[in-house]
Amino acid sequence: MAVAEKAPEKATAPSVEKPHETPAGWEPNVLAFACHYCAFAAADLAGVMRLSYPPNVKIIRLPCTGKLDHIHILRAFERGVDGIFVAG
Amino acid sequence: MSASKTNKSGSVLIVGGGIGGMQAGLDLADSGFKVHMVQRDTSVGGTMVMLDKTFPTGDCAMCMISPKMVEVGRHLNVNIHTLSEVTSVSGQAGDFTVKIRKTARYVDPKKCTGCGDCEAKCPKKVPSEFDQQLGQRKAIFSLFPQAVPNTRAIDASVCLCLTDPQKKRCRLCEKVCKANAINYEDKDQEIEVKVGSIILGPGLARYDARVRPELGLGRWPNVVSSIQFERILSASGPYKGVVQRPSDQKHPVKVAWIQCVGSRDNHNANPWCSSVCCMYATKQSIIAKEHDKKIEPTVFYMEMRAFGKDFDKYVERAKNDYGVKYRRAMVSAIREEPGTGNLILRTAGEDGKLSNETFDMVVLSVGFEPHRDAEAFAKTFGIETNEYRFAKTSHFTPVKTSRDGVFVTGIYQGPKDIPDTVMQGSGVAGSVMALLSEARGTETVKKELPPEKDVAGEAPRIGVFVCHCGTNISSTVEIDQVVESIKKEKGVTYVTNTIYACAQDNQDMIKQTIKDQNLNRVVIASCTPRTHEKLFQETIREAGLNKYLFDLADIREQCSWCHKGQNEVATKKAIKIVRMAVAKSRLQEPLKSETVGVTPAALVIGGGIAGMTSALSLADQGFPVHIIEKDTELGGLAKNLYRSLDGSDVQEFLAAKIAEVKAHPKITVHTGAEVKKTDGFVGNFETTLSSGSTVKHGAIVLATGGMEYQPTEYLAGKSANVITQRDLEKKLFGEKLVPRTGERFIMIQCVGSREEPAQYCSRVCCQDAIKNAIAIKKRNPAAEVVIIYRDIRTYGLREDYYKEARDLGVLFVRYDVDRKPVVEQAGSKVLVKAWDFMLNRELQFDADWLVLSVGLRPHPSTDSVGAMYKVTRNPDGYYLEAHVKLRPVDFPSEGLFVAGLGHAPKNLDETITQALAASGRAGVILSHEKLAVSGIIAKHKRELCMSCLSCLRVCPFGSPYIDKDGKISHNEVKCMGCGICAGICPAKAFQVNNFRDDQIIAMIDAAVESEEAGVIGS
Amino acid sequence: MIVGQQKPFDEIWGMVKGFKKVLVYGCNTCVAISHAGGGKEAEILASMIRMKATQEGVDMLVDNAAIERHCEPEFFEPLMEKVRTYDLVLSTACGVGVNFLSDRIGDIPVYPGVNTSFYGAVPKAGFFVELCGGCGNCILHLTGGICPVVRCSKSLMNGPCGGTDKGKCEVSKEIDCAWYLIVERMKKLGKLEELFSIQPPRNWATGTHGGPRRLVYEHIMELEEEKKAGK
Amino acid sequence: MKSGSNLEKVIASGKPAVTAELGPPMSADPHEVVEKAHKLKGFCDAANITDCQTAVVRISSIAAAYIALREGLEPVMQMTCRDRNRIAMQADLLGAAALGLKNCLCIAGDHQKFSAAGKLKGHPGAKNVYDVDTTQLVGIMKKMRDESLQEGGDKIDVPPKFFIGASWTPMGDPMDFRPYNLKKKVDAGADFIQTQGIYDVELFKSQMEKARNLGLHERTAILGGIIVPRSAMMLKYMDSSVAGVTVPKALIDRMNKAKEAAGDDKKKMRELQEAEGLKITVELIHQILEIPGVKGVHIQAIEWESAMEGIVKAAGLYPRPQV
Repeated sequence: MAVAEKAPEKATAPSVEKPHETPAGWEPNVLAFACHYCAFAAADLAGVMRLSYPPNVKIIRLPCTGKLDHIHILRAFERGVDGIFVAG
Repeated sequence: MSASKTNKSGSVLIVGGGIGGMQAGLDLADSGFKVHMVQRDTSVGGTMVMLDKTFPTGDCAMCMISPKMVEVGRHLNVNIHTLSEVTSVSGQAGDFTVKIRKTARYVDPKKCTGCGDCEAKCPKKVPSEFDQQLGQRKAIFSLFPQAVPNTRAIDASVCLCLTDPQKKRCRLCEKVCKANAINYEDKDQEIEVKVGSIILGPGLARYDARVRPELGLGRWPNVVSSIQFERILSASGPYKGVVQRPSDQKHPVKVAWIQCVGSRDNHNANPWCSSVCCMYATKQSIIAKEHDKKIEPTVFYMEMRAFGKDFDKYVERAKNDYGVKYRRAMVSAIREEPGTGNLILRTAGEDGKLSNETFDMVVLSVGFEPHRDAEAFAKTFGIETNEYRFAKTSHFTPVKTSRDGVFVTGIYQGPKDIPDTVMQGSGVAGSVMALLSEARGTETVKKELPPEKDVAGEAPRIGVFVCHCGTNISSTVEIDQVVESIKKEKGVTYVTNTIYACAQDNQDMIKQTIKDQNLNRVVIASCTPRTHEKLFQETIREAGLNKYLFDLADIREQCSWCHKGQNEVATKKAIKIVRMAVAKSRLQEPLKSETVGVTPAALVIGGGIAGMTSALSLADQGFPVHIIEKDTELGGLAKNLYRSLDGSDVQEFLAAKIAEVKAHPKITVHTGAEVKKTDGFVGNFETTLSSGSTVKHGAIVLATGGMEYQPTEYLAGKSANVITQRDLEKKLFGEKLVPRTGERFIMIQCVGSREEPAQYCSRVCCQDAIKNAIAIKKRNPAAEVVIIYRDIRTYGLREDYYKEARDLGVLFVRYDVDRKPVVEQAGSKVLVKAWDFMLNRELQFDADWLVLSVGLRPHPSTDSVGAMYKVTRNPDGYYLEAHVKLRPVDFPSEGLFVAGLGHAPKNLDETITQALAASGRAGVILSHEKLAVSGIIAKHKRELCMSCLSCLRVCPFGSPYIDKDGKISHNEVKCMGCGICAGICPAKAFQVNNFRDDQIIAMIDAAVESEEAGVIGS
Repeated sequence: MIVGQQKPFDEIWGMVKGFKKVLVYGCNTCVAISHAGGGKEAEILASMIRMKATQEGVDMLVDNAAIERHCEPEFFEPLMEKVRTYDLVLSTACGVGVNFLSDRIGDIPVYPGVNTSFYGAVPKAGFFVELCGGCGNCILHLTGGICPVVRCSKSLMNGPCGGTDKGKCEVSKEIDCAWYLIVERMKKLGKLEELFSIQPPRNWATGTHGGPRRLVYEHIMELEEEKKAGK
Repeated sequence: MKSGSNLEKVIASGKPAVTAELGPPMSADPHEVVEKAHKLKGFCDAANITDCQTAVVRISSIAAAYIALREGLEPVMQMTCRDRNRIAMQADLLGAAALGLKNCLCIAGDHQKFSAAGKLKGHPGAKNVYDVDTTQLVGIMKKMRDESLQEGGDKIDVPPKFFIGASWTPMGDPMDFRPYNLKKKVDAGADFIQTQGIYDVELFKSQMEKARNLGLHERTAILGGIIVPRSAMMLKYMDSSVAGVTVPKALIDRMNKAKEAAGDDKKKMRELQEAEGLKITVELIHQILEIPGVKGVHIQAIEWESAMEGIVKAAGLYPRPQV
């Protein structure tokens, strides 16, 4: 007859990789994957409004971010991209 | 449809380029009519473009409307006349002659590319009307960044040159415009068009709250109107979306919204309800809170009119998730606290108690009214208006004006929100299609194209055109460097630069170059594909190339404009962007746009008012229609209705409709029938009925209707004194009951609505109660009526009847959901106890009749029909439309449309409008002989597929299906090219055309390859 | 269907980090359907290992490939020569595939990249449930089509234990009590009385408890033998 | 007599039987068993020696039962199906009988997942056995005793003579099946039944009525289980988290009242709640013994063996019959 002394504890989440130190002045190379209908339009609007942001971001347009594949992200990282921004 | 001889014109005039006019215009232009759109402003868009977000989904207004504007702007059969007004109309339905006065723009739209160099240079700044005086614009300007057309216009009243009698001052815009588009000598002109029908959608004006000085608008800087607050919230507005006070740019914490400013008020304001303010105030308080968590919103209101689909839930979310405070109190005056800019509100609570409260900022929820010159406008078009200057329509013909062939959409017909306006837009389109059906296709233009060159198997010969865009790109990006760098790219055989790639002469140059250089792929480096891709695709198609052999590198919006003054890095980035486009271009293949035939017939499920209205409209458009009705007779829920709120005879109307349906040669009625199954897809459905017979059709309208809630509370079914509004209606209008003197009717509202398990407003019950109450009081003023309510929701012009009821002596007592009235049987009467919040004590009434205002429910078949067609129902069981704002009668699956109570509770006039809208939308499909399938779709490689069903389960459009052999196949007609299938497929059996994995990977590689030109990544 | 789950990446890295030339080898049947070890996942895993190796400064060549099935030799034999050029094959097939390939290759290690989880159904995308344990002695006809051997946490044969709570198993609120389901199902089938008779102790020898199992169809084997013999 | 145990004799005498519970320690030190045995001795007819309850490793039930027997307390050894296959089970039964043990309760056993509760790491990764289930174990034991045969059919020269018990959770899901669940255990040969803790007496009554309708009360001795409550928190936990146990709100309220009466005084809070808990226990004993077909009570004063004396005396069940 089970009378557990205490409710079992919850499993703990796996630890996340520690962030690396970044040297001063270092600028990441960022690739953005943007949905044609929203985030890509937002990037356009940023330009129309002449909002300034660092030029080290390039955008790849997707029909929908649902199209994004793991391998696209991994490929970019393998090729030395420092950050990926997926927006949709 | 083949064009037959007719004296009717196949053109339509639409006055007003707001969302309602655009919807009507696109529906008509897409179904074989030529559209003239007359717009007073320099751009289409109307009111919606000024809004930041929309309720109740929080979608970005501009994101939704911008693609529609682009579509209208590019449509071959929509002719936009901006800065224009109609001066006269003659003729009759089918054959009107219209004179249009076009005000001088001073910029030649044929030459202007919209680059904006002129605007940047213009020295004259004036307050921006679009930003509601909170920001500034130039004398040469574009109304807003996404304006359509994007041709700039000069405001002659402020331009330094045009206000100079010699026209010698300034002329900077002329100097800077490389396209020579500026014309200071431009003149107003008048043109004449012939049209078969006219649609009026002139939009609205907003109540000017300065009329009420006690509220302080224009006097205290931190009191703003709700439309000003929209601009404050907007990321492209004067404060770039930062919520701040106009006086000192401080971030406000306590923000108050004051409702019904200029609405529901006979003194210095408008008596009607503006229908949308409760919801937009809720939306603004939520969005403000999302922008700045510190904001504490309070909404001062008298009645919460959250009557639309999912509106009540939205208000609950505002309260519970965002901490928005709602206070039932009247604000009598606002004054500024000296020195702080804060505002002290004097409020009177429900119990009459006065109090003061200080806020950092106040938003006045101003109401809608007809356009300023509505009277002259009505005269021009020869239509009648009601006493408030809105276009006069009837309950049963909600989009028809008093003049034959002239229709109305949007707020000119009465205050309403965006989806109701869009619905009316499609509704008028449906009505016009019916009116002008024989003239369909007589005046539309079709482009003749040369045959496509076969480039299969050829090595890529890519031509790259790098655009200066005046100085927009070239002032930041070194065009020559880009050209030189790209020349070294593999597969590129020709590179050149151009001042304006989109200008007509350069388009011709591009076409010539394609031929001269024998190009088989084209990349243009200029601006965003969202506005220009289609244009350039058409250009290369005209030169004989498949239009998918094109890519656009956006080096303006996403490069030069946001890296101004950083020429070196911007140039490098531009080179990368072009290389990425070239990398993709190398792998491009010509794509075929398949077409499928259309069966020009419709199936309407449900034979109530919605179904019959849809069927008649479609049949009048010339399409055979099958109505499937479960019941043994037509009529649906309307069989129990006698009068509409405005006193129209519903039974008479219903009888006429049924007779009309039965007599119509194109309509086949199947009563006592149900749909067993439907196979096929848009344009090509085949439905098997319960009788076993089959019907072929191209579109489906789901008009499965609703039911009334069967009450069990308040002694319903247990006491003979307790009846429903419907029973009472029957007594009053069917049995002509004359109430006795002193006979007391107590009505309880929201029975089975706005409470679990039906947490929504049934929209019709307030009006039913008031309709019946007025009838009682008119027949015997000495009979008594008490309406016990939560909020009276007589939105729009229905507010008049609420006032009439009060004037007739109907007593209104408010109750709270946690303090509901209590009912007991007391001999031959019932005793009703209710708490009065005004008197702060319990009231007791003995009633001869307790009348329950019962709510609406979706018809039980909604669920099974919904499941059969795989269309989603919301948690309340109503069909979920494709988009609550802009696609209110569509489903995500193409070819299926919704009308009536299956969609949400609504009044009869709204049901009729929606039914007309469904027929308008269906008409767009059925009017095509063939439907084109986009080239950008997912391609399925069956030999790789394991039939794991992941795609089938995640596809939002139902295009993958289990085929006859038990394995997955893909219906490309249904595919919208989103690529979710490609993302999830474990076998990589799906690839989206032009977004194939190898193309994306080529772009990734190009984006990260070394800076030196010509070095291709390994 | 066999359902698998990719091993935690750290565990995989621990297995492969000492090798110079690694082939991540996917199987395009069951484990592909469970998004664990098809060609797509093999490609992803190879990429992740390459990146990890770069981060750790380990010089390593990592390729990926996939074949239809790892449990029949004809599929992988044509590629065997190529596979032998690697010093490690990291198989993302199920355990069957790892064993089988390992037996055939012999002198090159074949490591598992996937934990073979269970035989399952896919009620909806991304959701797999265990419904059979392959015990070799089916009694589903006695229990309303619900297997107490794997769906009851204690493989009870005569009814629920005392741990059932609101229809859920004592092991987790996410798990339905199999016996609760069985009783409800048998009621629906009108066969509840069948549960009243006692099930005697089971013969477990038909399962893994009887030693490794094999299945022989001699008439089919003969055909292949005959072909080989040139008959 | 099937076994000749004291418990069997008391039940045969028709007087209400009382069993208690003794949890062995997580240690090789026998003294705790000895101490607990002395606290229980004389206040029950036999005491259950739990078999690695909640799957936590403790002195084995057989060994602890033997120690208790040495101290003059009659044990009911428990045997779970979790940890042994049928070979180990039968071997242990022969051994236990050889040591003079005469009562054995068959239970499924808590899942090994429970062993990692609170501060304990436990053995959640252990492999469980479940070669046979409770009903089958009862059958095996009966076959050994009455037919002198092992489960596989081999002959036993001197069979182990056990008074065979089985557990029953009358109020567990699916509730309408529970009486039949009991019937299967009785059909298999259970001589006595100890139930899961009962707080909702009305619900238990209705389950007992169903058991009586199947005639089970005449074929086995049902002892109603009572878990002695010590605090409002414990009652709430049992209600929400222990399978097959529902605690009426009135009882929780009573306990809360007792707790509140103590104000902020922690010690007093405990004393007042324990006193109320004892009162509730006595009331439950009386209510359960009144139910037709109930032959006794199984009182579990978990880690509170000293309470037994007071409970049994207050319930009027002292002294225990000498049979």
